[in-house]
Amino acid sequence: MGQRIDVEHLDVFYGKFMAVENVSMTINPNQVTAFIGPSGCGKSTFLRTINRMHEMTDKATVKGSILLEGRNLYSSEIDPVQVRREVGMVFQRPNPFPTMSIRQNVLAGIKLNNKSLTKAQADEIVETSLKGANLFNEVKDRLDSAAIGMSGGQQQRLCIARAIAMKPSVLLMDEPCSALDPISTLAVEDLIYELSSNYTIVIVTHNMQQASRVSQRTAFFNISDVGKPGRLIEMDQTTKIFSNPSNQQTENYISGKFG
Amino acid sequence: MSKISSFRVNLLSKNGLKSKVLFKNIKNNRLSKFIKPSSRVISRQRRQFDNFMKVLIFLSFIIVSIPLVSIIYIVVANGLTQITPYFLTHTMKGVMGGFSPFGGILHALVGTILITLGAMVISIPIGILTAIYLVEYAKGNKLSSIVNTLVDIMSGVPSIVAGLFAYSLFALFFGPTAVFGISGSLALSVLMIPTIIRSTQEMLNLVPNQLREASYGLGVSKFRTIIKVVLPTAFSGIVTGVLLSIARVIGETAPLLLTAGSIDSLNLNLFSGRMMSLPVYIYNEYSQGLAVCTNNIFGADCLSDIRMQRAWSAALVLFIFIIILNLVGTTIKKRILKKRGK
Amino acid sequence: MSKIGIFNWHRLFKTDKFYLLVCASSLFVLIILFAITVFLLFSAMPALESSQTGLLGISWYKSSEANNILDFCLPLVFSTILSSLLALVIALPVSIGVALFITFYAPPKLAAIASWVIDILASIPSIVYGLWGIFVLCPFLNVFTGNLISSPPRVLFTLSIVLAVMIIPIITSIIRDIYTGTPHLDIEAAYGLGATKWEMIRLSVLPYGAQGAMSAAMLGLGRALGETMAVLIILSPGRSYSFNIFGVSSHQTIAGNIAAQFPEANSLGVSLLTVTGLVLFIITFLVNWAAKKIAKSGVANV
Amino acid sequence: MKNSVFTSLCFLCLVLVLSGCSVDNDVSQFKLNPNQSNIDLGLRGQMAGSGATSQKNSIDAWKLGYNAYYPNISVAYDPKGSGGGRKDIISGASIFAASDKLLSDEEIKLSKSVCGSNGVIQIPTYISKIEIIFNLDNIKSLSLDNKTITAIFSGKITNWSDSLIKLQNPQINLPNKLITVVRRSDDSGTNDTLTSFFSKTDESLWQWGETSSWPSSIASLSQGAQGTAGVVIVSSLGDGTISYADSAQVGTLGVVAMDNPIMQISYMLACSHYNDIIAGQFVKSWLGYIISKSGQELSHNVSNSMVLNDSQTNQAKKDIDSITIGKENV
Repeated sequence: MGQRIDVEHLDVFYGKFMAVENVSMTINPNQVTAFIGPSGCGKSTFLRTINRMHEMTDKATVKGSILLEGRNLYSSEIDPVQVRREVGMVFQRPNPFPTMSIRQNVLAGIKLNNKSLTKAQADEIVETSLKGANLFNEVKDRLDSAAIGMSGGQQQRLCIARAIAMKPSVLLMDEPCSALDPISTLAVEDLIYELSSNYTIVIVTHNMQQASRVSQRTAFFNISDVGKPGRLIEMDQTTKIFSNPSNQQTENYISGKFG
Repeated sequence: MSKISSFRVNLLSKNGLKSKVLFKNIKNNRLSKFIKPSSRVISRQRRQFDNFMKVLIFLSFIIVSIPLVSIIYIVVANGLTQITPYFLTHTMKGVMGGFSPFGGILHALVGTILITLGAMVISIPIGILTAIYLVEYAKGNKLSSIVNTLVDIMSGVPSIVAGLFAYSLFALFFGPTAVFGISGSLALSVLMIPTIIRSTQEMLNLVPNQLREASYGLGVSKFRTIIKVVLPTAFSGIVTGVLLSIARVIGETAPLLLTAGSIDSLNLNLFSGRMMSLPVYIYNEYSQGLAVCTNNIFGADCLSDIRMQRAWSAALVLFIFIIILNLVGTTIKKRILKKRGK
Repeated sequence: MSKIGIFNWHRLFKTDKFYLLVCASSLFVLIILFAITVFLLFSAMPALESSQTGLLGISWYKSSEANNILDFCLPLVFSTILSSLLALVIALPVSIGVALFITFYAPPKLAAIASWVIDILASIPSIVYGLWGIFVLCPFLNVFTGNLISSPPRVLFTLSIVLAVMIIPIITSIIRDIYTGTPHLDIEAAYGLGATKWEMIRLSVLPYGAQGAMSAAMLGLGRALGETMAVLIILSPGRSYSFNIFGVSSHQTIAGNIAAQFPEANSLGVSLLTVTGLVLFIITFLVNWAAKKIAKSGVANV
Repeated sequence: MKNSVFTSLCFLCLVLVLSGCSVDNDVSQFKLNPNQSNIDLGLRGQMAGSGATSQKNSIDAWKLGYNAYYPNISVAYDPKGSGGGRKDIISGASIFAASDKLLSDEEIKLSKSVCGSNGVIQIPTYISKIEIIFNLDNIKSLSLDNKTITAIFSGKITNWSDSLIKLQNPQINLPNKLITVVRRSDDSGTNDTLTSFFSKTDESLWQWGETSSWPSSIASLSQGAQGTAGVVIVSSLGDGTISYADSAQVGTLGVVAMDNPIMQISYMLACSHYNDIIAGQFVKSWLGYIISKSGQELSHNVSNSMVLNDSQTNQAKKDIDSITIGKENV
């Protein structure tokens, strides 16, 4: 089941430079929350702090706290690796493991943490995850062929299947469809909509139509000037944000005056 | 206008020849009057100089091929005579002067393989782990820049100095006569470590970052990501790097001359007794000169320059050994680089 | 994330034992270089501390008529640097020529053959170069230099040719990779001005690759300084500061001298040879360090 | 593809090592122990020796001859040069050593610590003829007296068409060509023998006396080469070269006919006392075989060396018998 995320006064730093300043928000469970805003406004950076991915690759540091159902993800005794098992993530470009087959890819999360699985358990997880990602019928007869042989859309859905195989409570998606053609994008968007019933989903996107189609709540980030930190301007029901936002900056962005 | 723009598009093609062809057919149609007149007048003199440089550059390729052809010719021509199954499966123990049986290089072949394996056991773990540190953990921090500089400097350590180092190290503990295989392995590993680090680094950098993020995203620790995802993806590249560094080191003579010494019989123990290796065998046979065949009371056939023939044959075997390692290494490497679309 | 000194101590003592192993192995690289210096110094001590009369006990030191260790080492250093520089003077232009040939002039098939030639040349053991030098190159040169130089011409000139052939592959492969990286805009700009192929190369390719070529040359120099077997087999050894590269028995490199005297040397002799080995190590250390500095500064301003 | 290369390599080694039960060369055809008198004292093990390269060829032959009598002893010899041999016998690394030069007094003093109170015994085992060799187109022999040879090697005569040489070889048309002296650049006993021969012939021409490495003042006029083989190879490569080498190594080069041959004696060194019984018994039987008639004959057949005369043999026998073995009388 999805879980609630509460963010309190979160600042993100790359060394001394503050990339994101004082973000506080609540992300409701079993809902799709979209982050929109011009490029460079820190929405992806902020997304990556939710599952502490920023520590691994971007060498960023964080102040403030993020609570998952009341548990602070940044308290010292929480192991960041545990956080990433709870909070799954799907990336901009589909990244199945090239050396593994489709089946191995789905089970990768579990196998890499060398949990032992019987053949039956493994098949059951592969089937439910692939079905969950609407991919099972398309690949059920070539489960042992190489994953990189599939189309872009299929690969992205495989990544989603791989993520939900870990049974996370939250799914983060960093512009999942920007590298896909329109048909695959539609397929992924429908999948997101279905998944929202039992996962908390947070999606970062440039595509405002996608945000309005898929998400229930939307947060608009903006950057006041070059070199200044990104800030959360306004967060509300998606319908309200796209019809009459209360903040002028959101209004300008929605009507395409800049950004 | 479209004519000129297509001219510009063709120019982007990397191979210079195509653009020249296009340049010619523009000249003789109505657009040629737009080309600056001055460039056409002095072109004959500049074109001559251009052709002169072209000849010079083709010449440099010829200059480089001449020594190669002559080396391959002399090694193969002189080396083929003694390469027989007996030569490859027998040692030199019991060989007397120039009389047959003429002995073989088995003890040198096995010695080279054992010493190189010893060097691999020392240098592969250190090389790969250091490369992992430089690529995965320490991109850009102070220690990595120090280590990077030292690896470059270590790749410049002369083989004779590596030999002296290994000899003095073992002489300190086991006395001045400390000559055995493992000391040769240590000397060779000093030469191998830098090349393994560099090639592994190059291959690890080829692994796209998305793979690491994908694995982290699945809640996999950094250690397991490296062991289970990054290394398997870069595995064939790392094997190539190891093969090429073996090829570079297996032909070294100077360090083994000081550290592993020479012996006529088969020695399988790296830790005791001298151990013959192919390059030292070649130098040994070369430096023993002619054999006496004048008073041949034994009735066995006798060759006075048999030693030099054995030296050439051993050189040919070593050469083939290295060529195989090189070919296997470079073909895999080319396939990897092509797959990465480099 | 506290960071004390050059280590990330916080992560070190956290559960990440693999980080510990990986740091240890990279420290090992430091340790090996440190150990080389320490052990060479340690084994060179007896010779450094012994008196001149003590050293005279070594027969090849006595016959060198050197009046102290420095006087013994300097001619060796002089010949080592002279032979390597001469080899570089021969090798660099040919390497640049071949690199240009592979990247710009040769049709793809011929370029592949040229690269193959370079790879094979790089993998020939130095003992085979030595044998080729004495059995093929010397008689060949002897035909031209019959009575001008002592025959067979086992002089510094012949040695430098062999050293040049040995370091051409190293220099060529580095320069070839740099030239393939020349930005297309530069090439296009040169052609745009109506330049011939050579002018394009002079205008855009050579300046772009200048820094890299310098660093490749230094690496080639480092490799030539350390060459042993070719010197031992080809060169007729001698001691002098003569620049006459055709003079016989007037040069001997450090590496060649070590290999020649090591089997015969008693413990003080080995120690004296280690002193010269240490000098060679320091020279190659500086040359490679300079090569790294040039390469790094090159990358910085490109 | 790549692991197939690895597996084939390992498979090759395995097969070779297993199949090569007799990896060594079968030498029974040489019938070195004709009357099969096997006086094997139950000696077994590996005995390490080292030293002069000049004796290596004969030592290889002696090993086979010795093994015909004592099949279970394997003798390992490291031809690292006389200096190396002397160093090893003093430090105890070798049980026996070969050297072209006798130990200096200082070396004998040093050897007492390992070899017992009366140090090291030194017996002549390999007497070779040093030939003066030269390389001139289609001239195979020249006759030169000792004085002319000394003059050539000390750089006083520099051209083959010199009057002194012409005088002694009227019927040969000597070319007008520079003489290139080729000498041993490494530290060798042959240099000692030759330089003492020159200084005995004419003190004024060769004023540098007996030295093991060439005097540097005339070194730059000549070429140096590493070891006997190096000297022979260099001489045969150049034209107009003159050099000196063990008669075994002359090959196709021209030889100078001399009034009296230059003899070089090479010695075998052994401790005067061995604590290890097996080592002591081995050394006594090994040296005994080498100076025996069959040992010297074998060396002559293989390396053209001169057989020891009776006085040398008797003196050597006395020295060998003087070797004491065992712990009691140290």
